[in-house]
Amino acid sequence: MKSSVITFPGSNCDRDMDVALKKFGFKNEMVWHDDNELPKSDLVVLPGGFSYGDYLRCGSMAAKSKIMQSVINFAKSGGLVMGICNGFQILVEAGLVPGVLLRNKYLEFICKNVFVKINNKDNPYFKNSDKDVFEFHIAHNEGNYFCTNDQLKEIEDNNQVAIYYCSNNGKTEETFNPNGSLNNIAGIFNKEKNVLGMMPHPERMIDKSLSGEDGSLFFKNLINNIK
Amino acid sequence: MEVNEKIALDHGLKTEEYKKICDLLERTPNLTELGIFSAMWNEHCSYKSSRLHLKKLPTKGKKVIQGPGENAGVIDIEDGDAIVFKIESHNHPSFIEPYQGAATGVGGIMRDVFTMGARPIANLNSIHFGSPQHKKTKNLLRGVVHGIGGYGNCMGVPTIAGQTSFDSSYNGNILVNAMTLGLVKKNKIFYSKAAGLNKPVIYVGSKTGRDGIHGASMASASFDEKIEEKKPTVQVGDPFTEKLLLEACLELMAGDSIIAIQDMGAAGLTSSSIEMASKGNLGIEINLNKVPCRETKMTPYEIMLSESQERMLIVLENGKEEKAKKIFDKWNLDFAVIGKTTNSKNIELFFDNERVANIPVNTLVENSPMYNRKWKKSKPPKKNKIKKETLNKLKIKDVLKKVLSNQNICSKEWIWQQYDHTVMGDTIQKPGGDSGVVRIHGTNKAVAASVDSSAVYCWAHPLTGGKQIVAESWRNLISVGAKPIAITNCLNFGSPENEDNMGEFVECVQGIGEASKYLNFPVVSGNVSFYNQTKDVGIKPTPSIGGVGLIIDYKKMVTMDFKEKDNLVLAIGKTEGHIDQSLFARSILDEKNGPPPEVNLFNEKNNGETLLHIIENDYIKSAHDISLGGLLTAVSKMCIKGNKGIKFKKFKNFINEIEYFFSEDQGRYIIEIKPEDLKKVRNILDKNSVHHEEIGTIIDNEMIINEKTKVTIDELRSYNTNWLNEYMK
Amino acid sequence: MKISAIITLKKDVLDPQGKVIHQALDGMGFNNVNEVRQGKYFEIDVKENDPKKAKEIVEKMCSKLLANLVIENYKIIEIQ
Amino acid sequence: MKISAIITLKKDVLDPQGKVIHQALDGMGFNNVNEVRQGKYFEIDVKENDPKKAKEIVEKMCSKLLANLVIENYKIIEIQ
Ligand SMILES: Nc1ncnc2c1ncn2[C@@H]1O[C@H](COP(=O)(O)OP(=O)(O)O)[C@@H](O)[C@H]1O
Ligand SMILES: [Mg+2]
Repeated sequence: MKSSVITFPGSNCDRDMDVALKKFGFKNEMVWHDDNELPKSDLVVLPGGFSYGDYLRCGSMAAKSKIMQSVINFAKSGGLVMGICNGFQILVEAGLVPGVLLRNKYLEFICKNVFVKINNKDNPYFKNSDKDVFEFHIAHNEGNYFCTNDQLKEIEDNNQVAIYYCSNNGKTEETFNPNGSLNNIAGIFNKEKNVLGMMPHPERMIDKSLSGEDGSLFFKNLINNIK
Repeated sequence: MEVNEKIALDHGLKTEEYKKICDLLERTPNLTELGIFSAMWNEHCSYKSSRLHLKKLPTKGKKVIQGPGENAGVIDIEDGDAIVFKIESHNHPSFIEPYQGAATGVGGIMRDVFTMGARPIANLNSIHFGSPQHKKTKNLLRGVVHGIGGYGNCMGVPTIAGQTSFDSSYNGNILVNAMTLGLVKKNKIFYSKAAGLNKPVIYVGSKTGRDGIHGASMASASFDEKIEEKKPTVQVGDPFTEKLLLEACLELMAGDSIIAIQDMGAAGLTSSSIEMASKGNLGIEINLNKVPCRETKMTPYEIMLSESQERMLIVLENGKEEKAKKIFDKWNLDFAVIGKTTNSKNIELFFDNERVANIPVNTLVENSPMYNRKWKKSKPPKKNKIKKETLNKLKIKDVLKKVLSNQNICSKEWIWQQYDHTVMGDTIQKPGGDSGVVRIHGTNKAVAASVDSSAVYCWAHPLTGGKQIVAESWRNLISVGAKPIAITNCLNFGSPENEDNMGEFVECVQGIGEASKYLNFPVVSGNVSFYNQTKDVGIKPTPSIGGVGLIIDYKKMVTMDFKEKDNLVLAIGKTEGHIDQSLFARSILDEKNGPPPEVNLFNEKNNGETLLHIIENDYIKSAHDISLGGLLTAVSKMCIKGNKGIKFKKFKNFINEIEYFFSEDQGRYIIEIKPEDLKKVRNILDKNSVHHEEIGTIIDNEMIINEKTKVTIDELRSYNTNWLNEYMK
Repeated sequence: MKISAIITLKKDVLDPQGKVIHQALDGMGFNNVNEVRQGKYFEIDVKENDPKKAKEIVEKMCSKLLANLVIENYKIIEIQ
Repeated sequence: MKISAIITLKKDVLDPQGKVIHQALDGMGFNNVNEVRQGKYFEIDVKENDPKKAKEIVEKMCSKLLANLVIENYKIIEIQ
């Protein structure tokens, strides 16, 4: 399986994502933001970090970079595109998934483990996943998901929510919401479910010496689903 | 403008220093030249009050590749890998503008590390604030934490450890010390020594603005009423540009174009160009019209003294300009050939076709002033006589509650949760343990790092205090299973012109030197920050020690959380009951006098090395050193982290229970072992004559201190975690 | 010439920053505040001396990059 | 009544955001820009109907909290 990770100026989880993808069997290629063409890929990943310093709005300037036109075309033709953290913010700014990511509720950067509940398994990312609740790691300043009421209705009608912040046993209550996200939303799909944007970093949890191993489950499942 | 003595004094120079400049030049300097002298000769750059004493620090060792004298120290971690590390202060800017001051401090120390060719892999910080009740403290703390996070998080370098304290002596002068570790291949280290004639001198990074002109002088002047006037010198950090600069520099370094490279830190273009020339015993010629400027009409004086951030100076091999420029273009950074190396041994500056400065490099460096300042020897304080009745009246549980929730002991999670500590995917021990630990990417090795200081001990007796911090750093590394290799130090003191403050400095340095020599834990880099004071009163002497150690097999790393029920808990090292200067004495008895606990270097070394040996044999399930707050505090933290309890044995000591639990005797650790390993572990300890005692057994969710006293782990946790969260609300 | 643009969050969009600032002001004793909303301000110096044209350029910048029209409004407020 | 405050960086202070936005605009084909400076904008609804008094209150807020006078200036620009 071939994957591509895009490096924007200021990306800083690009290497981590490369390591994770390779560990679970992808043949990964790094792609520079200023390139025009995506290499042939089964999966395109927009990694975390601070593209353009998170200046203006997170992801806003990266969304205008050259490579994004090919990414958008790839997504529109049904290709799998996954945005993690800053990558999610870029997807939102590029209009590939609905909504926006505002500053965290208490205006503080948050780096810690959280639990997320999978809402929809009818997609290549979470299909066949044994678990319903993953322990994932977050590290962000702007992960406070927001959209208008109309958008929310559409998102829910189309079952576009991918994951919700929750307790260790899957309760999606406000207490388990780390950043003020609307309805505890931690990740969403586009309508067709080939584009996934989410705040948590599965690539930081691929080894039991790190924050945990649920990231391994995520990637193993993902590659099996694509095969 | 004609230069005269008054202008020299306004630049912070002394009358004799100004005379010396005129003598060395055999003429009166012009304003640009005077500015250059004042920047190079101020305390921050010249170390004129500290050099004499720093020389006594042990700086050599089998693992030392580069000691003090370069941008950062370098140590060998085997297999051709090396760690570059250093700590630096950014105290005064952080007090004036906490966010930007702290952010640019972090940016500065990272440049010191990647200028040597190393990719930063971990950040640490040591931050000290005034009393929590002081009206400025909360905002300063919030600003500093946001600033450190804002810069480090954006760079994508994990912040893995640090230290935070509160003490009213910092009310008017907080301390912000930032430390960075970088990884480099031993044969790809870059230095700042220029070599060869007519080599192009290159400027890269951000443009030069009027930032922090006289910032270096500010760091060397104490705070007074006029502080407001100094405000415009604050610099704004641009972590995004620094991230690009890092990637661009590392890309260029992968080739063979660079002869020398040096970041522009304090005193910007001045100190970087002069340092490169001085080390190479060369001259340097710069055309200031070529320097990329952000503002119009900048003068030579301003260009030379600007402290704009995110800039580097490089001496390239001839003919490599195009190749280098391409890299910096790709990363959207300024690139300009601004001069060349010469054989004049002078620094020559040109502006609008005129030579605007011409100074022999050696007058700025070798001939810079060096002072043997007067200093007062401190007397060892007399031991306090604390009455047994006073102690007997206290209830252990009440004391424990107060100690665990004390601002200097409580959990600092509110702080480190705002630092990205997991980016780069190699953090195997997060903040909150004895040391932060990161793996060396793609290998089985890991490095541990910790930063420590104990102003109270240093204030009570500088010599002992100096030794103690080095010993504590050593213990923190050992507690995670790392073999200590070397340290960096940031020496934060009051005015060197004050005999008491200077005495504190001299004796702390002596203590640091003695301990690091004995423990074979050499000093490879560091920084001195004087004039930390408000009006005439200096802060408590606060040397920060950053220690680095190596774990050969990261799977053998140890953490402090209690692991398993029925395991045994041992205390290593003898508990004598030294209460003076303990957190207990100071905060509960309100007793501020007396000597700090004695540091017995033989015991430190023996206990530490023996414990390391036991760790290598896989007998240790958890470990934690005993420091501030004493034995019961240490055990409580292990309970909280592991969510396990302990049933204490009745102890056989002759001292009072309070003294037993809260004294701060040095050289001690708590360890957890399996019952079946007890004999083997005891054998090793006995064979090495290490004092130890079995203190209890791990149980579920409560701490049973004696028949009458029990505390649940949830209670312990709430004592420990609530204070800072509540305070910052 | 210099053109200014002000970008504000649409009325029904949550403004976490404004909210926290409101609380902070309250804590400082400014208890006479109904609401605080934070926005962005830009001063753009364009190589164009005709005010109308200059404004048009800045307006395009707003709609293409500076503002996220899903949640934000912009206005070009002044010409110096 | 609603009062607006604009907070801008002092002249010689680096504006990293403005710089990068300038570059991004350039990349998008807006090559007629000399400089971009970013500031903050606040809309504060105060319980005070006298414009002069309302402005005074907001001015105090600026100097005490909203602006960092070390590096920023503020102005109270408009009353709606
Ligand atoms: N307390 C100290 N102990 C050991 N070395 C020190 C100490 N202070 C400074 N040095 C060394 O002196 C040199 C100059 O330090 P400094 O001026 O802080 O460096 P830079 O110019 O990179 O900021 C460095 O090599 C540093 O390691
Ligand atoms: Mg340096």
